[in-house]
Amino acid sequence: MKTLPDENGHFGIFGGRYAAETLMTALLELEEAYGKAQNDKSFAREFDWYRREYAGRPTPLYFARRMTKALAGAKIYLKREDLNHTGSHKINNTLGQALLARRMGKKKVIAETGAGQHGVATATVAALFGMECKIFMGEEDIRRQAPNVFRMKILGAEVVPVKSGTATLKDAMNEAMRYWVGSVRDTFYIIGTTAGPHPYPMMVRNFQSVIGKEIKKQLNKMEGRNPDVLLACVGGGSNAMGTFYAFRNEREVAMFGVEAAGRGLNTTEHSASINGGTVGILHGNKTYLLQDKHGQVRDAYSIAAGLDYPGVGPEHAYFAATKRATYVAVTDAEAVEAFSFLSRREGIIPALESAHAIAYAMKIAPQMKKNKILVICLSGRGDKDAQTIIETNAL
Amino acid sequence: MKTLPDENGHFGIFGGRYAAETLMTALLELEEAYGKAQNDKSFAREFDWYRREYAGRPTPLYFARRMTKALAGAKIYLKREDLNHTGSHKINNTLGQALLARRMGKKKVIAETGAGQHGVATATVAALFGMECKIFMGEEDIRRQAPNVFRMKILGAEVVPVKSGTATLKDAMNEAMRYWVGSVRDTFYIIGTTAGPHPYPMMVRNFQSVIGKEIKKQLNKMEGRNPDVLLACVGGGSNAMGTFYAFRNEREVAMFGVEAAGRGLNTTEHSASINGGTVGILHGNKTYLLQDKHGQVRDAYSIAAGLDYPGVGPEHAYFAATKRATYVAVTDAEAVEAFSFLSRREGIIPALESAHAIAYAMKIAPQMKKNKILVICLSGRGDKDAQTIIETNAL
Amino acid sequence: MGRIGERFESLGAKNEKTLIVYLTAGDPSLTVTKELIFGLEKAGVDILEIGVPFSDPTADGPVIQAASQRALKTGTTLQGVLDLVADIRQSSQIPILLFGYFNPIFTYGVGKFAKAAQKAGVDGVLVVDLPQEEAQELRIHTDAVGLDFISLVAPTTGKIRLKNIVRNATGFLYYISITGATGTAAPKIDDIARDVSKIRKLTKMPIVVGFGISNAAQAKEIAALADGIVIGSAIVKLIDENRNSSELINIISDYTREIKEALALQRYIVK
Amino acid sequence: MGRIGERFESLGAKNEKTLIVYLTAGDPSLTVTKELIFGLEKAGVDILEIGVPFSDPTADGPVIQAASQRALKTGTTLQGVLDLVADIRQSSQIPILLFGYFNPIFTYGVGKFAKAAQKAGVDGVLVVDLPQEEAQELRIHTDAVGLDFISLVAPTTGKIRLKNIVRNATGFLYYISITGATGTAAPKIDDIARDVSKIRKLTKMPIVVGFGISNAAQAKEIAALADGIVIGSAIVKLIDENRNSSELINIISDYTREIKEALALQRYIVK
Ligand SMILES: Cc1ncc(COP(=O)(O)O)c(C=O)c1O
Ligand SMILES: Cc1ncc(COP(=O)(O)O)c(C=O)c1O
Repeated sequence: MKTLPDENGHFGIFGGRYAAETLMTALLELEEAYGKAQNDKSFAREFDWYRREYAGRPTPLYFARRMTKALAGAKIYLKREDLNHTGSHKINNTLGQALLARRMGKKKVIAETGAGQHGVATATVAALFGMECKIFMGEEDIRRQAPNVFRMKILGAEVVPVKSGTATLKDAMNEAMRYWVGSVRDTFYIIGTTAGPHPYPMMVRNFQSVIGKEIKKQLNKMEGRNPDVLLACVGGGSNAMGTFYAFRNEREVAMFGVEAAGRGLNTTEHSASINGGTVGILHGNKTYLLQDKHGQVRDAYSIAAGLDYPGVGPEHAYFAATKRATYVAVTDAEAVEAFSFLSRREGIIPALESAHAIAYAMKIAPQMKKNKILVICLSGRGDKDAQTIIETNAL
Repeated sequence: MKTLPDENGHFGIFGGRYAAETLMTALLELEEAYGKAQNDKSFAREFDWYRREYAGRPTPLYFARRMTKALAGAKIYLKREDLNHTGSHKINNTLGQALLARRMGKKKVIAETGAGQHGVATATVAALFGMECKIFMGEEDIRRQAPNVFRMKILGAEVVPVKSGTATLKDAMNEAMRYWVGSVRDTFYIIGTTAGPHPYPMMVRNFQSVIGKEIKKQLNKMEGRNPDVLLACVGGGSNAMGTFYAFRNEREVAMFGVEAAGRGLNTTEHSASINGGTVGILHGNKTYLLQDKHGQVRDAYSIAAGLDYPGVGPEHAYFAATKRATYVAVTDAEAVEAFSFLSRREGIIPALESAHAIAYAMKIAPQMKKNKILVICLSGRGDKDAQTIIETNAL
Repeated sequence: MGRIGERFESLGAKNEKTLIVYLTAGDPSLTVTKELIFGLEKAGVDILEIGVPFSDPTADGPVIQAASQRALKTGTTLQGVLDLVADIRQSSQIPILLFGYFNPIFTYGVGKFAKAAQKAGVDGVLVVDLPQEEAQELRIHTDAVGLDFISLVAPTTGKIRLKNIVRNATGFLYYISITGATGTAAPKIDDIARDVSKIRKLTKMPIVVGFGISNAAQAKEIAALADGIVIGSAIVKLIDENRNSSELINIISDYTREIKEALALQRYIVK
Repeated sequence: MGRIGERFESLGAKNEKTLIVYLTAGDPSLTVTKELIFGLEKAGVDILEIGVPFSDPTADGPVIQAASQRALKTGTTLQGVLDLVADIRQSSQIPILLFGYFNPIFTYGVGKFAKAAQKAGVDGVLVVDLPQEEAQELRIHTDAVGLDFISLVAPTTGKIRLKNIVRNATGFLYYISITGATGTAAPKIDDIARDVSKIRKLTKMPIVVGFGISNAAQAKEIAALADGIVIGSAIVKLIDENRNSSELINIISDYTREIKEALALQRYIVK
């Protein structure tokens, strides 16, 4: 597979840099600064140091004995991104971007957040590096994810409530972009997933690719080989791309991205942009989108606030279009069941986002032979989802 | 220093086995089983595997650059127990005890909990090993620590509300012991700290001693030497003893245990059993206790639910009496300030318990020379404390 | 031999079973406790077990827990209980056993306690959380002044352990008839029969059975297997239920008399 | 040369500044938009910038965001806007520019759109999120049918980049007078003066200034530095405030006329 994206940030027909002129110079500067950092060993050293000493990497690749036994099929490993500082894979990326911001001399950072995980991870690195921090968050999400809002405030970040649209992630990202348009000279925008205009999808992917690299090394040590199947949930796609990327050229490794089917793919209440969307342009890139026939973006829905986004990273769109990975979807109900299953079988409470990947594993693992290896990216922990689960009356 | 406790569980005049006859056989069996496990390499291997692959050990020993700079004195390292699975050091111990329970063929476990961290850590290992689990928790703590109650339920544990006394940790422990008296034949009692009758204080200490062992190894790698000062908060004393133990014979290492002074040592609202208590017997061991002159145990108080206990592990009593360690106390207000300080300086939200250790570091670090090394045990993360902090209006 | 041993001896000579009654000192008040004690004595109780309230009674079920709390709220202290005993001794020679937890005694001072207890007229002590491993701390003092140190035997007590307990026992052996806190379950006759006969093989010392006995029928059945029984939670509950009744003393006395009579009848039954 | 170029030329000949007015199509309804457009034309507006509403207008401030939302709620589509233009063309030759985001155009089909726009009588397009790096995708079609493709220049646009933009520009150059979303700040005269003169050194093409101009005084001052100005949020806000007034058209016309007159006066002022 050739190295993508191309110099303009295109992955085949996807990706690109569909941004307002005001932002273009910042995007070009970012691209340049990132390029330099990539070639600078001291950046890699710094990044490594914080990942190891601060975030707690490498995260374990845990053989889930009781889950494997219960499903009676493939051998199941969980990549424990839930053990990262702040509780999800998001810190891998925010550390990278904040280090870059520091190199670029920016003292202010902004970010959008849905579930609040990226907001917390951003507020965290802002505190760590002494930067001013504003987090844009939909009012509806502020209500749903109160504990994370509180964590951001404790960390010294300002949480800016976004009232426009449906007051969820998409609107928060719109508002962050608007704010950035007005503050681009001294402010670094830390985007939380493999979306946004180039170079974000590439950069976030690279920052997250540590997940797959570790899996490769760990599994080869334990099993002497690559996994047969990789599984990860897909919101914007950063944990999934982080999981997949190291294996992209190893054709024998099958990859499944799990989208949120919400109340069902046959309803309008889901977030499955690949399974239920069409090609379009949003937030700076061309990708699969949930939209009406006039190109107006639809509201996404998922019980998992972190998956509640109507787009998907352009590289996933490319992987889907070229069939390098398969994209499937599971419903709210299936995710809630998987949430409970993993909690009770392994003592690990997954984020509702990650529970989507678990739910799909519950479908396919039993159909796989016992000598097959299935690796699931457990992107985050589920403490934040208590309120949501209470509301489902699942207990 | 000679190896303690003696065969009856005494640390000097402290410790022992002041338990009802009904429990004695179980305590003796436990002692025997634990002794066997200690001599069994396969137990160590198993324990190691779960600590590494499941709990995420070793935890980093993180050089806190901005905290060091802000306090302008000793070089400060944080032992990141907050990065453990479930968010505190408690899992080190529950994994050990659950593995022992499994060896002993017990399929049911019980535990007491205050903050809920030990309850969650117990419910977690019960799920991991497929055991039935009951957690005793005071009704007042159930109210204060709702998110943890919810986590326990998700993990499949039964949370038993305790209404007696002040409905906090002491009462939960009373009730757990009563329940154990009635179920001792098939039930393993997982005590959460270095308290209870022998062999618990010794066993929990050993299970937690991994903290100090790692510190020693990590710091020697980074700095080529031992720390000058160790600092940890003291509730029952398990994270502190876990931190101290590996250094007990190295006289050059000063140790500070930080108790909760609550609303002040000059009030009755604190939990500083060493600084403000007298010798007595509670929950199976002799130690320092908060009690009136008639030997009735007083209610403890601290803003940190996990420190809200009127006793302290007997080995700490011994360390205090023999001056091997120094015990100090910080108030609620100081802890809340430290909570905020660490969150904003390092992007690490500490548990309110751990914030007590941070608060004391804020007092002594500035008085230490720059070439001195101070290691603080960051026993847990503070997500659970959001509600409490909101109520203090500290934000 | 003290009052306790003498009482067992005299009852044993008549082939009569010993009735021990527990009540928490200071519930509802020390004054009422005193009246209750005189009432119990008249109703035929053989040995009194006076509970010294403790803040954290980990071996007690809800009934005695609540009684302890009430007693503490009205200011009952170990000294108060000792004074009560001394007061009773002005007019009564009923054997008296103090029942409680170690901390109040430890705080009072073990040596001072032993002397004060003996002086007040206490005959024996039963400390729930002082198993033989820790007992010496108190026994060197109680033995010195001739107080009985009553040992508990539990259904979970193993063989070797039992031998040791029996060897060091004084006064009588107290067999706990349930695996559980006080008053939290009904005893099982078959288990008691088996365990008591095991103990019996090791010693001639009196064996009493307690924890969970609540009525005359149970009392009779269990007493048949041993030398005596203890009624605890059942009495404490009855006291609480009738705390405000002018008939309190009569109610407790009647209840106790019924049980005592049931036991007395046993001597006519061939074992 | 199309209507846009002609308009600049004729105004330039008179040394008069160009007034461009933006309004969101479909706010409050396409029917009213049509009436507003005729009113604006009569009031002396030189070029119309018709906003095509989009669900996620990331370069717009609150005023235009809200207008877009209202327009979408009443069912406004790109096709509807094209039909509106065609309708206007029945009776008016005022230059018309469509202003919007790429996704509705992309979804309509870029080739199909260019043809339909040209046929309806659109003169140019300004797509906020199509910088030169992505512009070819649409330009190959709009260039083919002779639609102007208006390029934006921002205060943040660098030197080399500016050269490229200028080289590829058609119609006029649109200088964004603030670093911010539409209508979110007041422009700073000195910065505009400096930047416009930089652009002027590179090209003879008309330069207009927009984003944040809200009254006649500002308009006059800024227009003095360039070839024209754009009024956007200020008009949209006025429309919204008077949506239910029978005087809506008059109010908007009056407001516009005032600005146009302020600009017209400028030709008598020595630059
Ligand atoms: C735990 C967790 N997993 C997954 C996601 C989805 O994001 P992405 O698809 O970028 O990994 C989120 C987003 O908040 C998250 O918090
Ligand atoms: C994070 C944390 N630290 C410290 C403690 C105090 O316990 P210990 O003194 O046994 O470490 C607790 C108890 O719940 C805790 O949760």
